[in-house]
Amino acid sequence: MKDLTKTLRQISLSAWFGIVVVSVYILVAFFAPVIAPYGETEIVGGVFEPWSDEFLLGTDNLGRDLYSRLVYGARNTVGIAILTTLLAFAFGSLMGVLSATIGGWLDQLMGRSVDVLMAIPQLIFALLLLTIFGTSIINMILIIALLDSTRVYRLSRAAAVNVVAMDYIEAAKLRGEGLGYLIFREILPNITAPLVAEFGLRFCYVFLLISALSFLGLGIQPPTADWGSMVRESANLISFGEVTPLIPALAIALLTVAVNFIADWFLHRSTGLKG
Amino acid sequence: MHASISSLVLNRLLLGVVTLFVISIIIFCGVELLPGDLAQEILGQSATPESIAAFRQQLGLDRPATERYLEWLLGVVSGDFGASLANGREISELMGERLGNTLFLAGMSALISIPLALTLGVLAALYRNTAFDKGTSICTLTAISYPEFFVAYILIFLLAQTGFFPSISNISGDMSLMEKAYRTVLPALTMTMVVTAHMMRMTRAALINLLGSPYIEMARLKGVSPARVIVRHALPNALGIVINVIALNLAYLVVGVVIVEVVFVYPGLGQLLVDSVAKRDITVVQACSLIFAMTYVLLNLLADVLSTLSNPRLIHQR
Amino acid sequence: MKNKNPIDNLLGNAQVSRRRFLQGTTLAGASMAVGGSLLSGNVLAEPVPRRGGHLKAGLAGGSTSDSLDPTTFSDTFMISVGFSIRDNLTELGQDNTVKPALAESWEAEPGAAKWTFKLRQGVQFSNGKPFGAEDVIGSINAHRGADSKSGAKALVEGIKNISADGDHTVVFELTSGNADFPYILTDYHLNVGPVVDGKPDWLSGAGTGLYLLEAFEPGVRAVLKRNPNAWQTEFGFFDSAEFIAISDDSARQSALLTGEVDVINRVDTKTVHLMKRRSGIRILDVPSRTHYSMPMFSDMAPYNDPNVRLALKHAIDRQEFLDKVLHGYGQIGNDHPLGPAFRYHAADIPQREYDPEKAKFYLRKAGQEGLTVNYHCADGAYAGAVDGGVLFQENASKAGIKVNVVKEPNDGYWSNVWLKKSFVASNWGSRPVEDMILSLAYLSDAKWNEGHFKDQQLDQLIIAARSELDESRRREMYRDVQLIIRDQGGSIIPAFANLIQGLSEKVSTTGQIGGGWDMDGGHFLKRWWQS
Amino acid sequence: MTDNDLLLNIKGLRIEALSDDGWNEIVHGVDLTLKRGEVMGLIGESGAGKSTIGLAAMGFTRDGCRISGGSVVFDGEELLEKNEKQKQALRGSRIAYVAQSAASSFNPAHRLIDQCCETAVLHNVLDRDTARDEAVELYEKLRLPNPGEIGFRYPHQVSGGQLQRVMTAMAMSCKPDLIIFDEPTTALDVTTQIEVLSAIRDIVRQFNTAAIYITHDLAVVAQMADKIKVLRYGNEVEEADTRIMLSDPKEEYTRSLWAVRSHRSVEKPAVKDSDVPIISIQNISASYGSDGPRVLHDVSFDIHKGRTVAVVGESGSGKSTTARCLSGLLPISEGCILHNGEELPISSKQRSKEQLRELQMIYQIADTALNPKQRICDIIGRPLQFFLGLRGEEKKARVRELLTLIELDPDIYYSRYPTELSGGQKQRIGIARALAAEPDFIICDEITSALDQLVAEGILKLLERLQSELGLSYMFITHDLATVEAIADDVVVMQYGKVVEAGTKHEVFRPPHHPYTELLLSSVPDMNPDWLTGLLQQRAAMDGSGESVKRPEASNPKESVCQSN
Repeated sequence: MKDLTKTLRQISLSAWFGIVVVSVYILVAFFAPVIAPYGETEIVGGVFEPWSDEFLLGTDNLGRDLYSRLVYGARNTVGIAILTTLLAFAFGSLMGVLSATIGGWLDQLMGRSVDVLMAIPQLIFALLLLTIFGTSIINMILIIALLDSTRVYRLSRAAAVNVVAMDYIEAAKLRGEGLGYLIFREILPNITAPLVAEFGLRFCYVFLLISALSFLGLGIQPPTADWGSMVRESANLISFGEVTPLIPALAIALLTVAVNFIADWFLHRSTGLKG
Repeated sequence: MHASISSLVLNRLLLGVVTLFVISIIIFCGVELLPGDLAQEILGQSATPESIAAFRQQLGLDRPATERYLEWLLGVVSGDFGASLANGREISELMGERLGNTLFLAGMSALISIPLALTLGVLAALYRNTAFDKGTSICTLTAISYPEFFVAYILIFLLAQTGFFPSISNISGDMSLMEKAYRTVLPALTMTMVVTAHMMRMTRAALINLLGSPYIEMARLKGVSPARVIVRHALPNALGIVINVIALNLAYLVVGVVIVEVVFVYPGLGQLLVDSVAKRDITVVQACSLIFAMTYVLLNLLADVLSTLSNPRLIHQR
Repeated sequence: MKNKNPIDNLLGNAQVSRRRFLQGTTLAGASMAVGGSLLSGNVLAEPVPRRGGHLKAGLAGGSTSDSLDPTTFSDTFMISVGFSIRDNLTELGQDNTVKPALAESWEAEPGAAKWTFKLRQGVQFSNGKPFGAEDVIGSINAHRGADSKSGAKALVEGIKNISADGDHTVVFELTSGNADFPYILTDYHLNVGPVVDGKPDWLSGAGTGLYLLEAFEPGVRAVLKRNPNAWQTEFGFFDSAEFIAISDDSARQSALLTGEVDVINRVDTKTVHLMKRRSGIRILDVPSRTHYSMPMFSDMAPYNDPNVRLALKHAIDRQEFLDKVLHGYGQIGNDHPLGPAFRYHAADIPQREYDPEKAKFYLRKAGQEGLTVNYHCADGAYAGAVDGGVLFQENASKAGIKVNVVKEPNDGYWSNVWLKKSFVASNWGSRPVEDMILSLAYLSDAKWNEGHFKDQQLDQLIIAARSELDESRRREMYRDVQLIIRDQGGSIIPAFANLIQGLSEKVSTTGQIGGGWDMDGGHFLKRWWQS
Repeated sequence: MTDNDLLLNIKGLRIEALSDDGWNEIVHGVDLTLKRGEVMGLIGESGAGKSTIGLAAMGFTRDGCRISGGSVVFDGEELLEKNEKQKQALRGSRIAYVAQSAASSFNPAHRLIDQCCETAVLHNVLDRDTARDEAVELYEKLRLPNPGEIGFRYPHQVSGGQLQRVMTAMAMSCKPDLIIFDEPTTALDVTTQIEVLSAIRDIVRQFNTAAIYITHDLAVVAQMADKIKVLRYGNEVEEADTRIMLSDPKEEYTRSLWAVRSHRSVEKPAVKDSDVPIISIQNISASYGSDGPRVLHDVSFDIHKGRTVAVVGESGSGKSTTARCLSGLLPISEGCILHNGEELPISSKQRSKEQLRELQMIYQIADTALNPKQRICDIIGRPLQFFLGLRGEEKKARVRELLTLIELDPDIYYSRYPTELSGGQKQRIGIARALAAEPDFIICDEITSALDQLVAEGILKLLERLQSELGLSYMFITHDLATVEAIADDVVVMQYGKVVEAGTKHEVFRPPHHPYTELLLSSVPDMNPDWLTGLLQQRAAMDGSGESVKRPEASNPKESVCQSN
């Protein structure tokens, strides 16, 4: 308890900002049906109605309430991005640590495979795979996670190689510890800092990739509300100085900044007073 | 020292060739697995089974995939990438100018973004944890959290509709360099917005990470000014990391521009690749993918060589 | 005819499908006049065109795999290039009637199965070759034959034989009578190019057209210059032109707004209203024969009961569909494919309205209260298909029908869903003449009878109307056709789409422009002029 | 004493450090005065505030520290009132600093000469060419080999002892009035240390430079300083002239520091020939990689039950390599290792759990030997669970027992993280972890070299107690002969991967020595202030050079000592 209050007291202002924003997003995502005045795909008004008491942010091209879609969008967008990033990190860091720990042929094989995957342009590869396997949300999550995990692999391998050189790993090896213990108890806890810092940026890149895919017609499919495709759907309005498309984009930006603030703080905390 | 560098280069080039070979197999299989083939895509619904068969026979698509791949591979090994299946033009002719354009855009973007990112990164490290640092951080993060096409639209709204720059960058061979550069400003700025944040943050992080080093404290105790500490003492040691990050982003500038090309109607390789995937024009897809992969491999190699050269410990043996 | 391209909308330009492969013609009816309020010019006296100037056009529908070979033409960019540098035998005028082009005149033998075309004399291709009958025969033959790869193969299937009668007369023999044959020859595939040894030389770009191709980069641009030796003198106002392929909606729009280009096609319906407000921008909004349909298998339960079909037809709000899916840029459909833009459209047939009560009534009659149906759709069918499905779901629920909107993958939609699932979203491109669409999709044994509607009387009517040369009898027949399809057929046809072009005020057009395909049917460079 | 003579006058210096609980005072009002040309020794354990005070003399604090009170007057000017720019002008030119680890304090990216000249050029004292010439002169004075050429090397190309001298040259480049030496020889081998010490002493005297010499090694400070100040926990304990301080320390604490060196282990009965050694190393050779250089040549020695074998040698002598072979981390190419008469499999992976359990290891640097993300109870508990199958309450009780055994209060330390412990405490946890496996043989790899003498002393005593209570055998790897004398029963001296001399402690330490043993023994600093002078004279008399015995001056990173304080 004392530890907790102490930790809370040390949280920097920017990290607080991040935590508050992320919490609000999570709450909104969780209580979307309660918060949103209308349904996610419900058609409730005319086309492109202006901001009003009835429709806080107006309506979209089908007459759906934009505010409600924004709220539901939190669910889909944040949910998918988090899930994808987590999957990428789970897979990438596990393989990275495994490569660093076992070394030898596995390391070589993984290293070369990742080289190959990274050398193929990500967007094109995603496009190819999504076209082959179909654009369901599950497929999208898995494919983006796979492509993203290559970057995580590199990072975690590099970090783990340093940890593996530590004496406590040698001590554990000399004890005859199994691979599972080495990875999950000894190595992973020591590479969380760089991983978390990377998480912030990767999280944001997942958004970008999803919305880039939606630009190419392969993103999250309508009528599901997600911020990336909401930006895409109304992006044309920007040319006329309309602010509507800015709102979902700002929602993404705010979340990105918030997540990175938390990541920065975490990194700062775990590396001492360096930053 | 030179022996070690050249053996590194040779080693990596060999590996690169193997990588390219594997990629060509993956891409070939990928395109094969795509629903539909070139015949169907081109004929559309006007296709009858007979006409599709005739078409396939004409293009050799009726032969087994392995045979076609091997034939393609033999061609590539002897320096012949073949011709586009869709419109019969030679790959080299089809891609030559576009590759040049892609590199030109990448070059322009790099010219703006690299100095910008390095300067911002150094300044952010110098004034770490100040309002400047936080402000840059927020700005760059916001910039990268906007999808590329959106950044492009905003730039068009702000800079093209007000008449400063053209909204489309349809450069062509008969333009002067200045005109090309002028027309390429907006796409280059868009790419800059996309890549600067990563390079800047990594530069800042790499520098700050070094600030705890004893030699940095030593420099400060020698009476070296903070700016000189960062530039003269920290930066050379962060070069290895910075070079690698730059290489990664340069690679992105070359291979990741599909969307910017579409929005600004820029005649580069990305659009060609996407169109060819849509048409299942496998020879063009292969050639484009290999060029992109080669860019990635070469840039990484270059980064490794440069960061080796930047590190006296690696080139001056004991 | 469908161009089933799974990644068709890759570049986000799927707003108007490129599947229409024939532009059509209508009678020069009052209904064809471009909506009065949209056009500033048409209330004034027809302006006098003047020569000179350079036109820059930003066109959707260009691709890096484009080729100058007209057998591969499928979208606006190449169609416009084709019509600028070459001519057909006949041409659709701005009033959507057939006009002579390389053919000076033509006549049919009774029964309309044999057509003789007199060719224009003294015409030269831009490469110096004199134009003659062999060029026509070779160019048309490029689309015929078992190994033809042409998109026009189905169009020319009805040609049994082409022969020359002297240097400047060509005789077409058809397998069966077709009163609309001159219209078919206006199709954008059927360009005439210089023929050497029976093979047309497409790739050089040589033609008889008003413009010469200076430079061509597939998917990027085409540069054109007026041909000083063109046979045509009436048109061709601009000295030179550049077509720029801009596939992104927003980029095209910005290019027009910033003056980078003078004209664009396919203005995003979402932002037309904002575009209109800009000074110096003019919107051309032209009704077309492109229509969206919702076919159900009439030979399969529950759709085999005509009452169920009627119930569903009454359970959709066509006006809302038009307003929200097309943002009002179109015409309401009446459950048959011969919309107001067709020559033989029967305007007297009453419009079917959204009527949940009637729908319930027919449901009761069919004993299908509480009907649940699966409606399969994807935006690959047409942009907004899923939105349309969602709208239909809402409408139908008021009639007690539960519609499950099943979203299918875009890829392979045309091969895996359309014609395979019992109730789907579909989209038909412009056909110049009634018979084309009817023969393709409404004859019992038609390859693409998407509604599985088989009716002997309808078959007889369609075949008889095809070769009927008597206007009024033909009109009568097509009226019956429309009634049968509307009341018994297997498709809901909610709306016809408009073609929307954006022009800067620097460019002028006649009050009426062609509506078969966008950009004046692809003829805009010839027909428009600098203000 | 006139004001003119007074170079540095620190009064009531208070320094605070930022910790989790806010600002804590770590230096509590220390006074210090220094005359021109005078050398003051600052001595104390880790955490005494030596370096902090040394840096404060330059008006400098590390990140996370701040000066909260007192005054620092340098040559009549108050440093604490100067702004950063003014202080920058002073640093390097009038007050210079020599850091503990030259290897990490030189910028790896630049040539030595550029770094040496940077200060002088930057402060406009000299132009570049003159600065270079002067630097070469200084190299010569500091007796560096190839003075004209060495500056063009990069730091990694130069050995630790030479680097430390180059750093002194760098500090001298502007002929400053004051140099702060912060433990300049702590990371060096004893033999190298002598060269550096003599070079520093000569040059400081030659230029009449005042110096503050910070160290935890009394014998070293005795050679260098005119007067000594003893610090503890940020307070001054006492200050006096060197000779007085050595002969007649007033404070109890000072005396305890002095007394550290007097510890001697109890004599054990001689080994009988019939005893089977617990570990018998027989003619082992090893190399890194299949074609790497051979690092061990035909090494043999035995370790008997209940005895401590000290393996002594400088960096690169192969002592740690022997330990790695023994633990099965490095494959031996020839020879064999017997454990209680049975041959041990070469690789640890092939050894049985029982074999692994019986042979434990304690590492030099406790920081890297303990997983910072695991609690003490998990670190010690893991071998209990892994080898002995203890779980739940049983395990908990045994962990507490082990903590008590290593003299740490289980109530306090049970659930702490290693980062919350001091160096000595961490090393004790390392010992407890080894003990948890209930081994019969422990390899101790330089386990005290990173620790303060008092703390090291405690660790040694603990090890001895455990040995007598549990009958453990130790292989004790060290480069510190004082430690050997304190704890060893048998001694093995290694050089270049070979055993030079082996036998009981008395046999080895009693003359006649092997020349290398002689060199090692004579290089151990003595508390006598005249020892260095005497030794240098003696060696010069023998062959006319201070660098008579040529050794490779490789610095093994594992054996470099962490910066203390």
